[in-house]
This record gives sequence, structure tokens and C-alpha cells, in this order.
Amino acid sequence: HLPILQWEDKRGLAFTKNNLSYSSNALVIPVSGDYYVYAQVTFRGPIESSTKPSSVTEIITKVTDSYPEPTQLLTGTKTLSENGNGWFQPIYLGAVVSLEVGDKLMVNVSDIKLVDYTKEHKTFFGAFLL
Amino acid sequence: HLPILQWEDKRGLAFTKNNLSYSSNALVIPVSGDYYVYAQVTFRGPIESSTKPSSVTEIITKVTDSYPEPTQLLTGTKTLSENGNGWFQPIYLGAVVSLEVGDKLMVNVSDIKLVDYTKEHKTFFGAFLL
Amino acid sequence: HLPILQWEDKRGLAFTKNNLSYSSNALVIPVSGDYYVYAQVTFRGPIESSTKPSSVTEIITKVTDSYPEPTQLLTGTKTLSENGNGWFQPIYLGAVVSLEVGDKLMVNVSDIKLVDYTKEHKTFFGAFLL
Amino acid sequence: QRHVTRPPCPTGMNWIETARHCCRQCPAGTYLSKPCARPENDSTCLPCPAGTFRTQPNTLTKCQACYECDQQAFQSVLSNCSATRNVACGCEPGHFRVCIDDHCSEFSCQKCQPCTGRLIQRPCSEAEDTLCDSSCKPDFYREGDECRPCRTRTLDTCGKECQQACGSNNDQGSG
Repeated sequence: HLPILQWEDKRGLAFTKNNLSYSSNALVIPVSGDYYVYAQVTFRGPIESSTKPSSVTEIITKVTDSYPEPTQLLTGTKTLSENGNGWFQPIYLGAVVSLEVGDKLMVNVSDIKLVDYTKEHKTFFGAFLL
Repeated sequence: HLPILQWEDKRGLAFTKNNLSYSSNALVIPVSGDYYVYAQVTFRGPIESSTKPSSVTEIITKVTDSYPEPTQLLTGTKTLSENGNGWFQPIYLGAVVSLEVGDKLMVNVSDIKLVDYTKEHKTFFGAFLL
Repeated sequence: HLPILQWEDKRGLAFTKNNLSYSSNALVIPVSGDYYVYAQVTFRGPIESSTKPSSVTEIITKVTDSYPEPTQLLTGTKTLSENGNGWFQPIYLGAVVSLEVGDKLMVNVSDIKLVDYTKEHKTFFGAFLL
Repeated sequence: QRHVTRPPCPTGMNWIETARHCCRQCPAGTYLSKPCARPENDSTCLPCPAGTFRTQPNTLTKCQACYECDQQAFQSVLSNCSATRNVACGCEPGHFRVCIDDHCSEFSCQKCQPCTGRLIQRPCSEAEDTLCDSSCKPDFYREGDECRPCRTRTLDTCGKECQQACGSNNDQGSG
């Protein structure tokens, strides 16, 4: 599986409310219902070790006790064509999904080294109950 | 007019609720109000028949009985610069729009052959009443 | 600071409701709470005066009486690799933020001359209370 | 009541929030249509509708939608989607797989190179392009990075390398 992003859930712009809690890299669903789930990841490169990747991918994934495998809910995948040295590429995803109490939401990325987590307003993740 | 995308509305992650129904390629608005409408289309190429397109476009359109012409609500249009062989380009759109009961929402694209329809989490479309 | 975009708040698709008002380029928050804030800016070029920019940036900013500096809430920044002449690039941002009554929301961009404001469905900005 | 008060269920059973007790899992290829009335009863499991699947035992109320192979981009179906397995896609004959990401969950199919005028060192396969021999075949001469048939050479195009490969020009007429 693709690596999972970790999130800051208290300081700065981050917050969790309405019993939506955050533990071990996942948003935990407090009550069953339809949620608008969204995430933006800003990728940037190059970083010294990597040759330029041909693409970057962000996936919002659901893990549930009712099924042993994660389910991919939303995916954004973009090929890179920046030939210059420094590049950055945001990917935003958002949609309504039906979730059960106890379900866990995570964000996976193609390469964690390419994620720009330096500023909370460039890479973020959230959900709200409709 | 640009071709209209067709959607799966029952299987897998797809669902319609609260009387929002899907018929003849359109989401049908059951009650007047403000809706957050969103759609992501993942475009990809190359495909055999076509030369490489210079750009891709996604438009969320409204058709209403009170006006003969479709109204373009949201547009995402991007030039392509990928010179390599395989390319991917997701376009996400979302905003609040005022809709009347019976209005129909559709997604038009610049070239239907360039749409990646293979996975439900890459190309999706939805709306919810505020 | 980066230049601030101005918005049409009455004609066409634009509207303000539920006491969310628009004045001096900002959405003014009428009641404290969590809002889903979003904006899309379509950038396009080239324009005669400028050499091709290496990147474009869109920032949703908050100004509040309780703090002298604007706060950057959401940022989308993308390098440009289109080598052809005409290029366009949409950037969409959206997330839940906690706001206080009287807070002002604005959209800043890296270069106002590159913003495609010709069509309201290509560049838009809004918010709704959860 | 928050979900944290859930007791763990025995293996082969999952907690059902709506029923507030554990129920037996539905087998792969089916989904939970109605939870068991009591833990010792059976759940009502229905087969995944066409176009959907579940590879594992579960207590989900829906099956996952099958992926589709990207026929527009020269993909072919290696095995169809079944109630217990997603579709498997490969590349059409004459194409090989170009992975878009490291895990190759996304790939495009690219035309195999033909090696005109060269011997094939390694034929094209699902995973790799044809590997052509670097030198030209007999009766072919090198022109840039192409190999051209000797019979197509003309007086002014047949340079030194061409003459070595195809013999001098006056041999041409002798058949």
C-alpha cells in the first residue's frame, strides 16, 4: 500500500470538532452518515535523492472493521511535465461518501518525500457531516 | 454543445439520496435551494485515434425548464504540456449554486474519449443541499 | 502582500445569502462558526507585458480585528510547464475553517493580470456555514 | 453512545452497530443484506450484483464496483470481474506496460518498437518493449539511427557505411 500521511490535529488552523477525532493517522467517524470528505496535498520537488517521478498520486482511503482491506474513496493522480528543477503541484479532492461509525479515513500518497507539509495551508485534510 | 458524461448511480460508492435522483445523464433537483455541487473528471491519454489534445475542459451545466439554453455553472479548463507517452490530468470543481426544483445538472467534457472511466474513485459527480 | 481579487456579488451566478455580505473585496462573516470556504481562480497567459511566469499562486486569506496580520487559510501554488504560447491553469481550494463574526475573507493571487475573470464560471469564491 | 464501547467479536464475526451485537461475516462474493437478529443466528447475505465484487468475508452493505480496462488506451482484459475478484487488465498484443507509478496500479500501454532492419534481441512482452540489436541486419544499411534496405539506396545517399553494408553501387544492377 501507498504510504499514509500524518496530520497535525490541534495546533494552528487544525482542529477536530463534532466528535470527529484523529488517532494513528486517521480521522475516526463518530456517527454514521453522509460526510463531505476533502483533502489537498501539495507535492514539490525535486528532492536530491529522487530522479523526477513521472507522476504524483493522492488517495483518500477508508478502513473499516467490516472489511479487512482499505477502500479507495477518492483518487487524484497527475503526471508531471515540469522540466525545470523546482516544481510544485497541488491536488485537491472532495466528495460525499457514506460512512459508518468507527470507520477511519486516511490520506495515502505516492511518495511521502515529495509532500510539502511545511505550511498547513498548503496540505490539509478534513470532513464534515451533512 | 460538448458531450455529456454518463454516470453510475447505484453500484459501489455511487448513491442518490434525499430524493436527488439521476436520470438521462443528469442529477435532478428535488427541492429548490442552495446546493454545493462538485465533480472531478480524470482525463488521460494518449488514445489511439486522436492526436494529442492541447487542452482538456470540464463544465458543470444546468438545464432548466424556464430557459431554453443550458447554463454553464462551473468550468475547469487546463492546457496540457505532458510530452511523454502516458499522461493523467484530474480537474476538480465545486461551488454553491442556487437551484430550482426540476433543474437538471450535467457534466460536459471537451472529449469523452479522454475521460478515465475505469475507476469510480477517479471520476465522480455529486451535490448536496445546504 | 499579494494583490487581492475583486468579486461580482450580485449579477449572474453570484449571490450572497444568510447575511454573508461582500464589501471592499472581502466576504464578511455574519456569525461565528465553522464554514466551508472555497475558491477557484483560472489563470491564463501569455499577456503581452509579462514574460511567462514560472508559477501561479492562489491564497484564501482571513483578516480579523483580533490580529493585525492577515492569516493564510488555504494556498494553491503550481509551477507552469506549458511551453506553448497560450496556457491556462485552474486552481481550486476548499476546506473547513473556524471563523468569528466580523472576520473578512479575501482571495490573493500571485499576479492579477494573469487571472481569467472573463467568465464567472471559471473564477469564483464562496463560503457556507456548516 | 460512542463506538468505543464496542466489545471485540469472536473471529469470523463483526460488530454490527445497528444491531448492537456481533454477527457472522458474509462470505466473499456477497454482502450483508440484513444483520442477524441474534449473534448465534445467520446474517442474510446476498450475492454481489453484476459489476460488483467482494474479495473477502465482510459485513458491508454494498459490494465494490468493478474497475474497467481502459480499452481506449490499448488495455485488454486478462480476467473478467467476478463476484469475488476485480477485473485484471493487461496490454493488447503489440503493446507493453509503462507504469505511471512505482506500484504500477496505473499503467498505460505503449506500442512495441518494430526493430525494422534489425535483429530482435528480446521480443516485446507485457512488461517490456522489444530490445533491438544495435547493428543492422544483412542487406540493410545504417542511416542515422535507422536501418534501411539496401535496395532502397540511391547513388547520392549511399555513403561509406552503406557501401560497406550493401556493396558498391555498380553491384546493384547485377541482381
